[in-house]
Amino acid sequence: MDVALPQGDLEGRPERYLEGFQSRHGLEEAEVEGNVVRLVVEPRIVPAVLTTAREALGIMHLSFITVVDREGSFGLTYELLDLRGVTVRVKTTIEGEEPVIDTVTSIYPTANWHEREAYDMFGVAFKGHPDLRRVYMWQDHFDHHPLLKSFEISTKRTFEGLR
Amino acid sequence: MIDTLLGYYNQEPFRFLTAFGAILFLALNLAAILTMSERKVAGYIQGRFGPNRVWPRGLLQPAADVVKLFTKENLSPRGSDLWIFLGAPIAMFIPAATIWLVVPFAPGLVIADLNIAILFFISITSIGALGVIMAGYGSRSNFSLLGALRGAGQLISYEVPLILSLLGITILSGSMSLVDVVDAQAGGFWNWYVWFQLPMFIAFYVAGIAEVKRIPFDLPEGESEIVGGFMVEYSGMTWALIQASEFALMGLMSAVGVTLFFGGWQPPLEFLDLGIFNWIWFGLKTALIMFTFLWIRWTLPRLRMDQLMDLGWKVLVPLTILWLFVTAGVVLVFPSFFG
Amino acid sequence: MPQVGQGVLKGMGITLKHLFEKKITRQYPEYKRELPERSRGLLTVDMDRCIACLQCMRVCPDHCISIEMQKRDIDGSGKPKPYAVGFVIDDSRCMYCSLCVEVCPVNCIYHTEEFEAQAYNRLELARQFGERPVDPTVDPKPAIKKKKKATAKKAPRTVERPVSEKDDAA
Amino acid sequence: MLEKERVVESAALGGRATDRLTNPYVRDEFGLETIDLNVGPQHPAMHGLLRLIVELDGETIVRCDPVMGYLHRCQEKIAENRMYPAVIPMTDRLDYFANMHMEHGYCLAVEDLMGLEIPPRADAIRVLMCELMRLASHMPSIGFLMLELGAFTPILYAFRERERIQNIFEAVTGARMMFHYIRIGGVKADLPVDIPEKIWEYVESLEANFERDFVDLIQGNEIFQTRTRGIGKVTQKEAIEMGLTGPPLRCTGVDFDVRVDYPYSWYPNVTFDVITDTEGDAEAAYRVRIGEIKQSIKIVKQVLEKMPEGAVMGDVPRRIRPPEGEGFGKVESPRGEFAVHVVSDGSDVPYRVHYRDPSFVNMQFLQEILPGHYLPDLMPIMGIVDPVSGGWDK
Repeated sequence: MDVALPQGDLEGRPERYLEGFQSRHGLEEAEVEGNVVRLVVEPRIVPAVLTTAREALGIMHLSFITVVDREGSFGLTYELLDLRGVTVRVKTTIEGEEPVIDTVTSIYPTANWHEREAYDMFGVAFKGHPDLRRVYMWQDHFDHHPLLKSFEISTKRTFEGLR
Repeated sequence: MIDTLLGYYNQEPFRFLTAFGAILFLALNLAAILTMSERKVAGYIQGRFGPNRVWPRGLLQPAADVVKLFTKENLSPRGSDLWIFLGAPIAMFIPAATIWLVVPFAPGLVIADLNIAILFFISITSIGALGVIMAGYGSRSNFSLLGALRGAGQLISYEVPLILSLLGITILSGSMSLVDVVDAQAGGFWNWYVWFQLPMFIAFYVAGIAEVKRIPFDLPEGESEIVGGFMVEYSGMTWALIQASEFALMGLMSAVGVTLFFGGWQPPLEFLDLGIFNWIWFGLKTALIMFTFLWIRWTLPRLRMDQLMDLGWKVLVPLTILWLFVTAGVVLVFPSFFG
Repeated sequence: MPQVGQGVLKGMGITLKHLFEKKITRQYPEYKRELPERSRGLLTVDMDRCIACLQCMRVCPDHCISIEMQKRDIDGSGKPKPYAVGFVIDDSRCMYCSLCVEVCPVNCIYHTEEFEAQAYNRLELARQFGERPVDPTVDPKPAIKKKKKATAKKAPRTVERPVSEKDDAA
Repeated sequence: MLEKERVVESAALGGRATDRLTNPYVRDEFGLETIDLNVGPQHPAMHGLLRLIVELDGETIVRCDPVMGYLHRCQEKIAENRMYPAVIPMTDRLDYFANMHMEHGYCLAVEDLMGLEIPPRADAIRVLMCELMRLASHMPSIGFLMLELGAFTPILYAFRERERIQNIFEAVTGARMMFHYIRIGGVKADLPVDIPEKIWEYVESLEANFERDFVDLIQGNEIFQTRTRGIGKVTQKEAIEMGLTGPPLRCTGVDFDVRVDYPYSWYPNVTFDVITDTEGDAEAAYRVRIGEIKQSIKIVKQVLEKMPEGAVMGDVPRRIRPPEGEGFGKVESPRGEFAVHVVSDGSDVPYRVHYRDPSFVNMQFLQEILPGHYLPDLMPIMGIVDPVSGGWDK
């Protein structure tokens, strides 16, 4: 394989990752739970933390980006896998109604569509994204972000088209 | 009485009308039978039954299809070149039907015994490309255009090995008349040209599949990338005419192949000669070749355009030219052997 | 390419073999396969056993069950008990998840083996079971509230709804 | 992001196709024109409702833009309006060729959230069902690949096998596609008594004609080889950068498999190989799928042999109301890594559910890999990813 994946036992690897993060960045909160490294960071250093993860620690895979609308703030979770048993979850919280955060597409190219989806569903603007368009919803004439808690859907019965 | 009728029959207008009716009847029925058999063979290969609802045992399915297609609306896309659009199916159907003129079905049973029948066959099949281009150009659709360009390239490229593969026969039989070719293969199946001309037959077969645009050479249709190719915009009877012409051409390729390489109506062994009923042998052989067409259609995937061209120009053309020289050399060295 | 054509010929041999194999098609309307015991077909209700606890109505994710409940003295004990006057299952919404079947305390709602639900009109698919038809177009309960307390549970309220006059599908 | 050098390689134009076409000066000077082709959303060979806007120079693709959302149901919003158990039938509708994996992923996430213990028999049944589901998903995906290459027959052989698996599923779960079988804390019901035997019989019969119908018919075919060899080739580095998982990643040689690297459920108790290939093209993806089918058969047999006894439902409260927090579930679906992230606010409806669908992520590959290929190569490349409409559109 021409891609270097971490070798050897799982033992101690999460701690090594945690140390690697702690020595380079100021983390708000950091802990190891089993094989999961959980980091809580400020939104502005997210790209830096992810750069460390990829470049220095060799965590190759970005699994997904979850946005949670906490009504007033947005929680973002970046789940990174080193493909050999360890998960790194980077959490951050963006305050405010119109969230902006730096893109990580230059670090993990796969973040491209994840960020587009997050933008589509929550309106989270990713600064520096090469192609920030909607993924699912209409490109124009649609100004809503459906997964926001303020976007109410009707669960009532409708019989549209009933003859 | 009968003599008088036959005398009338041999007069020109009657003869023409009968031939015309016979060809139309033959081509359309052949198309119907082939659609049916294609669906049946497909079903049986795939573990299904195929159409079996229309009485009896689904055999009247083509008739039901024709009724359905007649009742459908004939759509033409907005902005299409209407005359070209509507002319294309006819331009495709007429060549497929016309060539039946020169095919001998049984001893003495041939509509026109042309002495340039092979040349006639070659020139008329070339017209088929015109219909494809007309259909693609007239439809005003990107898919059609791509299909038509592919079709034109493919049909013209495969004309070359098709023509070359027929030349060996011409050298051997010394005639371009199909009747003479069949006569030259008389006297048992070991006299058929397919044994000595096997490479030519393979080239003819492959080029024939390409000419009738069937898998693995159905790039002009290519339903997985360009949906239906040149006939994507056709509906109703125009579509049916294109389909009919393709099936008729397929039957024709089998018939011509049988005539040239498998002794036409000649029985495989001398004592099986049925006289005027030798068309049964002709029909059986043609059906066998047609079955292989269907069988290939439901087994193989399709080639890509560049691979198709490679096969045509880099394999078939050198092969046929080589075997042409071999044939010519053999005939030159042992002229008596090939009479 | 020394062995060119071999793979093609092999494949053609396989398809030729299939040509003579037993066919697997079953002619559906004439031939109906026996359904396994657990198969989930259309829902049906045994109204004699229904105790109108409304649990199925509440659990249904698609809101396809509507029950009209009244207090009625059915067993003659002098004490009014809940009784399902109207019961409608709207098959045009049902997704056969069988949550209602699992939640039913008296096993009165269950899946049949019937699966051919088709109609020209969506209202025809609403099958009435009670003695009085219920309008399936009216929402039987409000949508799940956003502010839901973690512990307190709303008491099941009596559904008092006017029965629609236009509903004649039964 | 990716090396542009490779992207603009074009066999037809002697390379630099994109350069020539995107440079306005060159374009005007030589009168080069491209045409836009809408492949999909209603296209006979497109997987589900995908629309690809393909810009063509002759037959060479110079740009490809996937447009999604034609099947978007906003499953995540639906989940936010339903109680926890009622989300499971909706997860069936996500990737409708791997329903069991979708249910499994969601249930794992909720169980992670609640800290539930799953009885070993339930775990084993889950593994059994998931592997059967993988069989039922990989075989049609090979069939679809062949269908798009023009051979119609393998798809029907694939569906014949899938039907038989669905019959097993119907006997176990009650439904043929939308199972709603894996529940929070276990599975809905134990296997019927005669089912293990039936599954064993089925697997044996599959082994008997699998080689013939899926390997001999396809793999040796020269036309298949010329159509797929070297098509859609990616290196390991690109594959990981594009976030590929599942067969598209393993066909490049990276042996990442969630079942092995992030073990869940009963998978630590069974042994199997992670199938990899070195080429990274469409043919390699096909070979990986063939290998995985054989491994799945192996797993099914092992599970049937070692099936533990006991209950099939854990100690689950009647009303599922997880504590405030987050739960994660990750399974290896036939298309790659399927992950679920559930956020709870303490009520009985999820606060947020996020699905990471492998089809969605793997499809980024199309945008990067298609330029420079011929239009017919679109089909084997779609066959590498094998996306499912319900998956990418959520």
